[in-house]
Amino acid sequence: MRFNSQEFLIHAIAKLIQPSNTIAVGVLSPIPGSAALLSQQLSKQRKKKVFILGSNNPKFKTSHGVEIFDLAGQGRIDTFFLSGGQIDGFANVNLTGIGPYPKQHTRWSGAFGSAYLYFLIPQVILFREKHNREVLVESVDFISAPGSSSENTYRTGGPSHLVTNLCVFDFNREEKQFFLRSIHPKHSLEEVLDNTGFNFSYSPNPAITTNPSEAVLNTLRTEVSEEISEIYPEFAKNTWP
Amino acid sequence: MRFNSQEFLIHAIAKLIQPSNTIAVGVLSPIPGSAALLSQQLSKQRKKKVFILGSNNPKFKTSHGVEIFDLAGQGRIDTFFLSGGQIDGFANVNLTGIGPYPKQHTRWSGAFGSAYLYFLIPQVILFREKHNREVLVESVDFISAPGSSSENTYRTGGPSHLVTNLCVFDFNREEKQFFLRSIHPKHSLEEVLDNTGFNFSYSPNPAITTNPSEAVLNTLRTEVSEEISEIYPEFAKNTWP
Amino acid sequence: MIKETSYELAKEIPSGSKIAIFKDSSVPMTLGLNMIKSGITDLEIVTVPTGGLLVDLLIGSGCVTSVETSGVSLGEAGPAPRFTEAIKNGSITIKDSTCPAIYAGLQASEKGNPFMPLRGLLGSDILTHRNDIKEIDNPFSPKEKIVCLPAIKPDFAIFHAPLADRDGNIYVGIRQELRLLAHASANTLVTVEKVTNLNLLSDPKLAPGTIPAFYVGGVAVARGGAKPLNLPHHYDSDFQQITRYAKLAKSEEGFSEWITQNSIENNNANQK
Amino acid sequence: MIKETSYELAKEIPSGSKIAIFKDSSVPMTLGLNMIKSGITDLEIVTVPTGGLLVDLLIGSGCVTSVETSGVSLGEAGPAPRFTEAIKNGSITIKDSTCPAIYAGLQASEKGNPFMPLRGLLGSDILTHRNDIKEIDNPFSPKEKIVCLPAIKPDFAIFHAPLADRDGNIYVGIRQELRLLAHASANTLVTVEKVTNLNLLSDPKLAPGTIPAFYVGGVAVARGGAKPLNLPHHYDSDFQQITRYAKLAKSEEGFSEWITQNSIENNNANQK
Repeated sequence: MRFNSQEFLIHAIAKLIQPSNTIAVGVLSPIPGSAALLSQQLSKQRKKKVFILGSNNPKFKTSHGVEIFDLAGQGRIDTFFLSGGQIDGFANVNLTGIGPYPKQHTRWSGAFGSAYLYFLIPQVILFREKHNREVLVESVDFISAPGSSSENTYRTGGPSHLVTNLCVFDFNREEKQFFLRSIHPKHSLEEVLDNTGFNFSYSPNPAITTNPSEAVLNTLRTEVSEEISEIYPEFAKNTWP
Repeated sequence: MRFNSQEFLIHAIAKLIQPSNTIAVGVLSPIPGSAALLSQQLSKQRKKKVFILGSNNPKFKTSHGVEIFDLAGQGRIDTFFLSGGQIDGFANVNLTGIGPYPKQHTRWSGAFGSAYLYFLIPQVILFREKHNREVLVESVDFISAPGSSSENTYRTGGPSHLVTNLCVFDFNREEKQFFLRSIHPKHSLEEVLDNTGFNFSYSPNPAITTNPSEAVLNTLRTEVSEEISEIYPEFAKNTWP
Repeated sequence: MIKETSYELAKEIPSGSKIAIFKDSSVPMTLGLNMIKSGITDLEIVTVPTGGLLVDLLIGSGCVTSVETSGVSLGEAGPAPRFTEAIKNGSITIKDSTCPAIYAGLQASEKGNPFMPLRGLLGSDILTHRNDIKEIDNPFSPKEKIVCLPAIKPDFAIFHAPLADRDGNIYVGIRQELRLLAHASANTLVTVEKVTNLNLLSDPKLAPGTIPAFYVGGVAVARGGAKPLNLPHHYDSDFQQITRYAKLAKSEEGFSEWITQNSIENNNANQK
Repeated sequence: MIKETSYELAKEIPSGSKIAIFKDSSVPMTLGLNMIKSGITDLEIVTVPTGGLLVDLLIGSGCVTSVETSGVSLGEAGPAPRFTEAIKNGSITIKDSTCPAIYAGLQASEKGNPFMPLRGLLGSDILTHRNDIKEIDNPFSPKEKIVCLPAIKPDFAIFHAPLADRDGNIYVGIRQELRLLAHASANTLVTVEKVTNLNLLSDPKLAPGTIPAFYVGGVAVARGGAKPLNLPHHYDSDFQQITRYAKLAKSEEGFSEWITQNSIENNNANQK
């Protein structure tokens, strides 16, 4: 069965979050959002909870804007997603901008909840489709949220993986380094090395990211596409025209 | 026009709180509650706000149990009332009990909000009908809420007056002492001195507490009695049979 | 999610649990009587922020080891006799507090914060006897001392509400305080007057007064489950009954008499 | 309490005020355009916790001197062009924050607390550039550093809501965040779709979603007052209009064009 790149990435992420019971998804995150919904569909007997910020569906929304942060603080959220204008080899995330602060020549929206949630949600998956040396840098220009913390910082959460259009990395928190978990089909280790601005560890023969099965694709194209289209109609239209 | 002792005390308190814009009344306080309502009736053009804890009338209740404390913290409450199992000459209040703590031989309910509100509401009126040496003591056995604080304590509020069935005291915050403001008609300075366990200052010819006017009594017996009877039906029945 | 009986719900609570109980209009009397029946012991009660009849009943029944409270009384019916007696004879540990401090401790827990600062308390004997409360210099005004209250993290919030739906969403209406209890507690168990097939969160008029099922570990129907206390828009307090309790419970014998008369029978359909 | 026009309401806000604006579903667009029309300047904006179209409009119109925010963007329509430009050329002061820190600052103000502790932030460059945020030793775990956020005390909360009553009570439904804005701010000004003669607090179904008039300094009717943004159960966002803004506002000329086309006319009954 054929599938498109969005479907592939949704499935790749859904596999990573399968063990988790409570998943929160930030704003403007259609692929992580779809992955959370897919993961929920694939484990219906477990009654997984998914919170999607920006959804008006009572099934997915919280009662108060502060609630998602409170839930994270209480330890009730297992998984969250972050992106970054820049992401570096220490899993530091820059959502703020580039250039001398504050008059940065490139300015993005801002840190949103990252400078809190990254500390408190056990599994934070970094997701950025665009895999190149502008995004994946040796060292970010501005740390909106740090990938690791010193011992005197209360930190129950942090980066677990980085997913791009080329590959999946694991993040090793002890060594503060990414490890290449798998390369997507049709891409090569060379391509990943060429396009990554930071050092990472890898085995000489990396695994290949699994393709979605027919059953998964069916679920995606029915239940998931219906649910996500309420929140991201444009995305749903483009992905499942 | 004749009146009863409750009406007299309600009026005495209402006079003290006349300048205040926002008055809060704690639980089990029918006389202060009536005084707040009377004060509101007597200054209708000023749109005085009265909060009465325990009332289910939306006019008088807050939206949340914590709100009255938040409002006090924000500085939005001008006046509040406290009572005490014991009250001493420094305006310390004991709502907790008598005897070695914690196994006190006399145990009252507890401090309720006093250990916070006493610090933050500018005008706190102490009210206790029973004026004797058991209640008005030299020094309380347990400070549920202190009448004054050291310089390193944030304190925008505190005791302003003490009203009993015999008299009205002002509290002088600088000197940390009560001053006899007025004695109720038919009572004497001697009686007050005999029945007070703490030292207070007074003039040799103390003023006499004013009686309620006919207009005031009319307001009390119509609007106020009606409003307070929703909250304290037994009190209203006894006061205005 | 929906249990058959409130006794079944009561049995979800292990002895030794820390329990949050809100002061009024939602007191789970039937559930509490079922907890007594289940033989529960060593409860740590947190009253939010004060306590009354149910707390006195649990103490009198020997279910309680400690109470954190701003005050326990029967309101207009007078002092809480079993509470007072337990303090005098030292059979429970008392953690005296003040209303906003209890709220602040729960709000700290709601945020997952280790503590919450609060004005007040300094110079009171409440603070003297609470070694778990810390004083620090206000970092924004270093000449000022300020109190930091540790987060209060109950194992269970228990309350009675008018309505639940099949999913376990709970309608509490204007009793928004119950939301704080649910957020701050690890688990929330609720008795309700009835269960509706409607989804409460899907109705825009009911959603603002609804606690999502995410926080709720179990629900049981208990008609009249707050009696003899009140449930607004459903029934008023039975002042006579409470006054009768206040008199009887002055002695252990009288208390036992009241408990026997009011204990939960397995086959009492109205209080199941 | 009820003003004749939202322009009159806008004029209640002096230049130099600190203003809290909630992120969505309640953005007072008509009021904001009236503020621009009134020639207001030197506003300190606090976005709760993020900002969008209205913040970009106020910045582009030269009304703003500083923004405390967790992020400003036009959502799916892309970056906020006037915000981005103002940062680059240094015409506004930016106080970068993170969502829960903005909430915590407001919650501190709501409680009348000087600060609120919060996990996170340590080791971020956000903290590096925020000298007003303090680090202390957690008094309950002294080896842990924890951040203390100063209370955020806006002079005004402004928002748009579906309904007010004659007394100035405001129905916000599930937008409970607006309650926090009202509590934390010294004054609250609200535009509404309509005013009802009913008392909102007296209706037990509406009371849980109602902010009491006590917090509200002024109300004006502004039909469609959140457009082109949405008001749930009333109207959806006009994505085309927002996209058009996103494109035009990339240049100052385009921005002026949009403003001219959308400015408030005195005699425009629909937007009065």
